[in-house]
Amino acid sequence: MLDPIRIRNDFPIFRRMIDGKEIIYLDNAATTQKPYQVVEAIKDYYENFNSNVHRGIYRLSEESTDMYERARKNISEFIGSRDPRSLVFVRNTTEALNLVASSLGKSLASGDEILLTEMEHHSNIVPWQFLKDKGVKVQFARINENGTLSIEDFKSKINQKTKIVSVTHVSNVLGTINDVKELGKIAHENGSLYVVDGAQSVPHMPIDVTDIDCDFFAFSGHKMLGPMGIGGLYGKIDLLENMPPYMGGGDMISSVTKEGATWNSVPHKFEAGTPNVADAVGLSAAVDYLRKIGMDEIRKHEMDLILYALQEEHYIEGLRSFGPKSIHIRAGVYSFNIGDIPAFNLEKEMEQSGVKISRDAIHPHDVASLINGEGISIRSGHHCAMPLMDKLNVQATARASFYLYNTREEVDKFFIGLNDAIMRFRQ
Amino acid sequence: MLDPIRIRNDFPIFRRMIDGKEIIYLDNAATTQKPYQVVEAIKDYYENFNSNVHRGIYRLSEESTDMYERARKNISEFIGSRDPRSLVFVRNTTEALNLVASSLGKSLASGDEILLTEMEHHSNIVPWQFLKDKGVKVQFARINENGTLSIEDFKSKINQKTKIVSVTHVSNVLGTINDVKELGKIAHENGSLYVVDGAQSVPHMPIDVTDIDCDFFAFSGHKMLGPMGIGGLYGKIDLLENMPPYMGGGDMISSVTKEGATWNSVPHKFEAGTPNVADAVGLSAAVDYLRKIGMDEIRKHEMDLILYALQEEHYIEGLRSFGPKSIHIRAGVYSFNIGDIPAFNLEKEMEQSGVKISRDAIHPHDVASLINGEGISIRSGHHCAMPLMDKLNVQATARASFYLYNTREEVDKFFIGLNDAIMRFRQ
Amino acid sequence: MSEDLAYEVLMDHYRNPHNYGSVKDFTHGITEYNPICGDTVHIEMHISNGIIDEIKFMGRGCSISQASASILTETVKGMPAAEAAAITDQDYLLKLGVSLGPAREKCALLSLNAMRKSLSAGGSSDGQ
Amino acid sequence: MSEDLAYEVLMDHYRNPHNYGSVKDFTHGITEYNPICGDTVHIEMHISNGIIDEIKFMGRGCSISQASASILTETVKGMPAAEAAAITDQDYLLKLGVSLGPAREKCALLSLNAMRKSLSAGGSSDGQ
Ligand SMILES: Cc1ncc(COP(=O)(O)O)c(C=O)c1O
Ligand SMILES: Cc1ncc(COP(=O)(O)O)c(C=O)c1O
Repeated sequence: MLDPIRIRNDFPIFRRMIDGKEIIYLDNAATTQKPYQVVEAIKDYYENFNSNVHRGIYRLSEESTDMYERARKNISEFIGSRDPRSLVFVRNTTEALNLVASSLGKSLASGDEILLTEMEHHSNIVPWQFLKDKGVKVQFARINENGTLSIEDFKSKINQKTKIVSVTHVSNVLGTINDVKELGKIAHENGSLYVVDGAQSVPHMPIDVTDIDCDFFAFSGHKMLGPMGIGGLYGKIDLLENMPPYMGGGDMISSVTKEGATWNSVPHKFEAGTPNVADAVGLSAAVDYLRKIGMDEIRKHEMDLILYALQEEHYIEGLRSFGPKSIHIRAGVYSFNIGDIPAFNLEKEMEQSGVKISRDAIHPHDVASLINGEGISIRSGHHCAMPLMDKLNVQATARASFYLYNTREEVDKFFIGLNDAIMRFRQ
Repeated sequence: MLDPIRIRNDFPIFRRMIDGKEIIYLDNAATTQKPYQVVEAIKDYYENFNSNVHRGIYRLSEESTDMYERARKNISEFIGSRDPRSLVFVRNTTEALNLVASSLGKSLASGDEILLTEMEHHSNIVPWQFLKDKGVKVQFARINENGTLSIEDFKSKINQKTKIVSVTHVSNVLGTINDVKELGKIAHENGSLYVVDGAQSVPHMPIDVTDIDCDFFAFSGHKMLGPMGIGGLYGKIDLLENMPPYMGGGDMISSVTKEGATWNSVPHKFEAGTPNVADAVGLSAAVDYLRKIGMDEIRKHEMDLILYALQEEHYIEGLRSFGPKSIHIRAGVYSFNIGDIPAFNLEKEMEQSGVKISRDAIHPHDVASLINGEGISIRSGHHCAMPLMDKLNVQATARASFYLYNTREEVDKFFIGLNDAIMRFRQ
Repeated sequence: MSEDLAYEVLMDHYRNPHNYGSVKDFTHGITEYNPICGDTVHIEMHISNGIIDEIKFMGRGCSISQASASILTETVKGMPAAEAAAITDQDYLLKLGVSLGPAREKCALLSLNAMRKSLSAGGSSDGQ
Repeated sequence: MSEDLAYEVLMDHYRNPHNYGSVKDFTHGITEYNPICGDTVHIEMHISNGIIDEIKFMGRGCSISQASASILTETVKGMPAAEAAAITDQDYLLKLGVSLGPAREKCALLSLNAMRKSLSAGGSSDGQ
């Protein structure tokens, strides 16, 4: 069994006290804390190896190149890729998805369709909406009442015009784990390219992109104990090879003349300019750390925490939580509200002329703010999933999200803090 | 006077020995070493403040947001901007230039022209060439024999169709310092937008974008003592406000529906996804470091080093160096070759049927490789400036480039090493 | 006013907002929205001879954003528009009298910003 | 062969390249280029009955890249194409007998990669 107490010792930030209180960090879906091993790897890189890669034939540059490419191999293996060339280093999931949308988008035409779901993060919506200028249509598969994807609706919206299907593996609001292997089969049978947003899955469960058989897979280092500023885009080699580049500049070219340029081989074609070697090395250290703990263990631990939260929530009056109740299709993301506060709509408001919100409802910002007073960090807002907020008919939700260093005790404290917050607010 | 010996103490990497030899690092145009102050700032951020910005109302997130925005202010002031909102954080110069080219490019039409120079880095060529698909023409202002820009040619190539002028401030091969204020006047009188690639200038001399009056200015953190993975794009506010966004995703939107999205205010509109807060904080520490030493002092120091190099080079037989000889228009970049090795051209080769290269010529890779044996790091290759290589009629050059921690003694050792290398090669 | 009392005043405005609703024949109208959190306020004003003689708001959001809007309407009603437009962020935060973190300050300033924007945009009957 | 001696052999090939030039009526031709440094080799081969009976190269680049091309032509001339195609990077580096850093290894392998690519692409008279 994973021991969160021992794990916490590796995270210097938990030694910090805020207003005399320990930090209870429950915003892991936004970003995660870093073990000292990751920070040390970055420090070690800068203090002993720092130099530009690929182009130097002096020692530091050779070592740096070697570290960068070993990081690529290590991280690509971690997600189940058989070939390090399939991993393009990017800044984060957002850049990965923009790269795919922009590059694949070049060969789309008016009338082509892209199928997403109602539970996507803005990162997996806006880059595709950019293609609307070309006459490309963006469709959204519906979600069910219980927060799962409606497979029927998904199937009904996929058709010959659907050139690309892009789906989140895990919802950052609902915690829903989509059956990405099954969705991929449907997409591929339909002849569509298949993209998976793995921002919320890679950090929390074993991932095998070869088994999922997705064409592209995007993730962020900072959500998996790694540094900010680095992430990955996995792509099938033959696809990457045939795609036009994204950014232009150094390292991504084979030759440049005044007339035009030819491209370097994959993955370099997609990595323009000086890469972020230090943070790639840091992410590789994070992967080593996660592998040592074991992704199966991490998943089990988070199942336990979400199970516990779903039990304890009943003690909070007026609480409504979102997402599937079965922990087998549910990650450690816990969104909730205290009472209903629907989104603002001027017309409706004019008709009713008055505030029609229950006196017991507490806005999620007030929840997050009050609970912060107890040293507990949770998030509130639309979580970059406004279409989902619309669907849920809320303006915002509060959200606690767990990781390997969280404990049942913290979940207890969270609910106690929540209860106190409610009392204080209503007094 | 700046004291490079004291400065070196701040750089842990100089404590490292390679094969028993001290590191003489002369590849600063590629990337620079980091003082401990920068690495400590990153470490401190991760160990005490790490969290996602802008969206959290708990303490860590508020502190993080504050640190990120203070870094923006600090760095924007360093380059002479009067408004922090004018600074967009990007990964590096390459991303900055791609952002500008892509966003401005959306409003260009067939027949429009872009004016560059023959001394541009690939980062300031390829993103503009991407617009050729739209029928946009890319022009190159010629350089003179002495490595300066031909103002006549520049003026002759700018015309009513020239919508954008993009020029490097300092050449990463020739060391030429362009008169960017003057070029900007010409561009603006012509009604063109004016972009400056500051990758090689910000690190080495005082910069005032307001005085230069450029519309955009791009730079990389890693070339100015800062971390990899962070850089800046300065843009005039009113221009940034009217440009379409580059990447889509979280933080850059104002609202998202299934139908489309509206954009957040500047600079956030251009910063999609979780930003690289840690490295922004690191770059801010680098800026503090540089400011304390004084950019005027750094410039003077590098003038001294390049002056010295241009004196000492006469002792090396067969050496030919590139770039202007006047140190007033010359940065600390020293490109050279030992004998002439023209680029390979199959047709010419067939005609001549044989190797026609002087026996005394040494290929720059051999130079860099041999000199590496003395612990000296220099670069060889096309330096991501292939059109310039064509112009100089060389396949590659060797290049030593200086920074505040280099000394005259190192320049001596470099020339001694070079001499030894030549002897060994010819023996 | 002590911080505790100020907070109670705020919560009272949240629970019982003043001037909630619509201004018939308003001359200035605006809807402002915080993209980070979704808090919304809609403000309508009737200005004649440079005086804000009527102001009402509607909205949805956290207690701070909504209470602050209510207090704002109280504050500027009857005031010369120029004077209202000159209220600085700092003035207004001082007036509210509670110390908020930087994130919550944005909530508190949403309605002030909306009003300023509407005043500087000049009269308009487009309340959307 | 000692490393020093191997290095001398290499330098000798660089100064006096063997098989430099063009193969009349070549069946296989290719130009390979290292985008990182610009080193170039152009190889032409005449293959009949599966045997490389003629191979020549031209090129420009550092000593390692050009010497290695010269040595490669010596090595595979007269060899069955299949056997030549099967030479691994490691085999070839061992054969060269000098220890190079990873960056220089790329120089040393440029011609081998070019030859392999050309062989696997099948016969072609397009030498450009
Ligand atoms: C003049 C110039 N422009 C642009 C770049 C690209 O910088 P980066 O690789 O950090 O994007 C460089 C450095 O390589 C440069 O020297
Ligand atoms: C499901 C999902 N996709 C994409 C993202 C975007 O990640 P990033 O901000 O690291 O680009 C996130 C996190 O914010 C997410 O939860």
